[in-house]
Amino acid sequence: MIGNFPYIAVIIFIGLGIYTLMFKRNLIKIAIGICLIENGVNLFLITLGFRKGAVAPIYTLAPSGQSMVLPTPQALTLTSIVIGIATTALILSIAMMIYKHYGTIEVNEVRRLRG
Amino acid sequence: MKKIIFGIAFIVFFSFLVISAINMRPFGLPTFSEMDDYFIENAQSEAGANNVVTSIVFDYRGFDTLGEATVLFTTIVGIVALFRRITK
Amino acid sequence: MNLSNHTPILILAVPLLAAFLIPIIGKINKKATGIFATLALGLSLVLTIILAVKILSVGPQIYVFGAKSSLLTLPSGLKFPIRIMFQIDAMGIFMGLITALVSFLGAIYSLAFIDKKDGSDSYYSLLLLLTVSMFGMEFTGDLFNFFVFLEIASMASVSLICYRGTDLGEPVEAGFKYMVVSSIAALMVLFAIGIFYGEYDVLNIAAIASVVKYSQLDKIALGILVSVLAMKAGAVPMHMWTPDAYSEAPAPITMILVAASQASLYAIFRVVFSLYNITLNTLAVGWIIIIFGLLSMFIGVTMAIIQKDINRLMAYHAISQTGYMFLGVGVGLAVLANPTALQRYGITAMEGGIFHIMNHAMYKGLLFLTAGALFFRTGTRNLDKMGGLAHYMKYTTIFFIIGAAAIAGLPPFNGFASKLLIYESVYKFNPLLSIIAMLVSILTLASFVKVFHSAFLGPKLPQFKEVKEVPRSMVFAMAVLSCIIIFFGLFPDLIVKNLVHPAVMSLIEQFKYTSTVLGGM
Amino acid sequence: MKEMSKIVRNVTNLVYGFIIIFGFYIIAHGHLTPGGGFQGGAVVASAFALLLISYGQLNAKKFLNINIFSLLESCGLTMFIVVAFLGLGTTFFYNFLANSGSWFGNMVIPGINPGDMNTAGVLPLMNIAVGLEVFAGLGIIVLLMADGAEFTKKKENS
Repeated sequence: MIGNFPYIAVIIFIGLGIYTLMFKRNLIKIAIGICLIENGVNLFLITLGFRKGAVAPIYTLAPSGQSMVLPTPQALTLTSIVIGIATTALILSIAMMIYKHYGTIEVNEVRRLRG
Repeated sequence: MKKIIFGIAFIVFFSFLVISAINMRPFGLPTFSEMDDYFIENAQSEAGANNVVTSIVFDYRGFDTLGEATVLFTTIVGIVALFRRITK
Repeated sequence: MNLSNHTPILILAVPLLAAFLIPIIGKINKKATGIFATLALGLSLVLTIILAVKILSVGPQIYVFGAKSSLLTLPSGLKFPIRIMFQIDAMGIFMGLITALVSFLGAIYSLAFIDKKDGSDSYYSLLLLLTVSMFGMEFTGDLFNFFVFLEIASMASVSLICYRGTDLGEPVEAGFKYMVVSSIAALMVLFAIGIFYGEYDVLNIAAIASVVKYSQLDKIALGILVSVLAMKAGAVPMHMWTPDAYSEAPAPITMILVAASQASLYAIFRVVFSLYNITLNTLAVGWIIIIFGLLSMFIGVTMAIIQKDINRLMAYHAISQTGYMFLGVGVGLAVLANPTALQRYGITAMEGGIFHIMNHAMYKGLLFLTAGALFFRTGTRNLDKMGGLAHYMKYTTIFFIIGAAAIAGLPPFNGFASKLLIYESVYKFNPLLSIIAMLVSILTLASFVKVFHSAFLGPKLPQFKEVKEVPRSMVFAMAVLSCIIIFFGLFPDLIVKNLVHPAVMSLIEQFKYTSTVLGGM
Repeated sequence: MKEMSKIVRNVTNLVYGFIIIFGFYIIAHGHLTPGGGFQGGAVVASAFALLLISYGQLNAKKFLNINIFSLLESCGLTMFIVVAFLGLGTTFFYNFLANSGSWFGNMVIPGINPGDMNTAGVLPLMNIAVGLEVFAGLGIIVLLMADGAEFTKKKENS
């Protein structure tokens, strides 16, 4: 169980994100919730790639005689981080646009989003 | 009423997550690593790069990177379209 | 350099390059962007047809990115692929044909529909990107690559839904809703990919399919994938984004969004059939999918009847029609482990469900385009304010009748062909399901009779005196769709035998899917 | 956004050049050391964000131009996809320059080595293309969102 502690951290991240999305009614808080889920998933991917006592998978002046951690999750996480930046930027711009039209970022005061 | 349904859905979902976290393989000890070992051994000779992560990002999984750059481009075009009356 | 080997990538790369170039072209001449995008999509359509002919005559095509040869899936004695690859079988190209046709017609329709002076370069760039992402989702053989294309699809569709949001509030709200839904969906897909990677250390769909064990973790991954992709496809318990998004987007985009949500539907079928196949408990999962379908059909149509807004009404019908596809394919999945039942009615049910995907894309696209045409000339979407439009817009009226008859399943049109396949095969599985499906069809007809009556019939109204027929490019797009609907309705056997049946078989025979990559293991 | 105090502006003047150079260093050495196009591009874009907040949005508009950024972004992406297309003799995304002896084509010594800039084939080219795209793209996002924030604030006051 204690060996799986990083996975527990991951699900706490994701759980907090889902909680925020379900129970908070503020556009910025919803954006924060999405960021939390995203960080949880990124942490999950990176955690999968770890190997005990290994170094980063780069050969330039690497310490000799040690194994290397798995490189694929790092590449995947890099991709998903950039995608996360894009998502956050778009969702915040949309929130700004909603603020421009309605003068509020509370979901309850915006007509269609209430449902 | 809605809050109760959401609460039940949340608890169910969270318990799924807990089950998956407990069943996951132990941290730091990958069971299978053939694909990654292949990358670590052959990245230098095939892609010619010292940085294995970069050789995966741009060579072995280069198409993903094209997609990722496209996501960024899509977002920017979307924001430009959304703010097109404001910035003028 | 033999270009014919590279058709799979050229289908994507040509519109992608065009999308990158459009901002530069837009700086020089704003009017040229629409023509440029249409040409790129036309080229892509031609290439898709060439590829389809090749696949249906030769067999599944593989394209490996960055390898020494485009067919080299397994480098130097490995048992699993390491590079990203496109793996296009009959089902993939079936969806690809829908995508190519729908987006090409959407671009043609947009030429007149979209105001050329106001940000049209962004619009066409996003349209091309949406098309590219749908192609990617349908062709890819790699799970992480699928996630990337899913994200491009959601970003592009959100931006397009918000396109009218500079002046109006509702499109932005719909966009926000869809954004939240699709971000959660994409991130959960990524979580499931992480589970697969942690268990098996491979990302290729065929490679995972050959080792998948249906353990506790695999069950959770299956649950996550099916539920979030059903959410993206607009199945009922998670359908709250669909009416808003479909009604607030510009009409040609709505047509393409229907195809985009069908790409998610395709992904569910791919996961269930190609990734797991008979390792999973087919009866239970099949019934879950059937229940998704029943709920979608029934709740969709009952919500549609009470709508006053023509676009929202059609959006609820889109949910309802998605139910038919779930029903047909779900019945096929439920009897997958039982060869005699599969031969007797399972394959027919799946043929009905898969054929309905194409038919739905065509007639629902046509209906959304006619609704867009009405909005383009009258400026309203409220059915109570319309009336007597048949006097002014003769072509649109004819196209609307064709689309409405097709969606209600009246005989000479394509909706009848696929619905008949579903009715007769599902009846053998469980008569009650078939009766519910017929009931929903009748309610659909009632709802469209109401629309026809209140929008087109009646005396000439004074406020619509200036209304005239829509521009030629819009008529052209609608006419092409109508011709396809009539053609499919008159010769359904031809299409089912040559296009749909290979697609169904490629889903059912998991062995063929894995062996094209892993080489007959 | 208003102009910030003179201390901030002077420190910005001092620092932003170094940040940009550091970003380009990360981009150029992507195939040897940790980093690459995305990371370096983000560093360069942070320099622009620094300029924007310290000089205020109106003054920053004089030297940060959205049109130029947008052009650079399209160029970067087009360069990326064109490099991918050039491999089409064998396959899309084929690394045709690696180990070829021409540009970036030196053979790399297997195992641990001090690193040679002239290796890795198309990877450095792609790093540069992506770096260009990312810094221009993030720059556009920052500038547009500053504009949008200004607009909403103006509406609030009126």
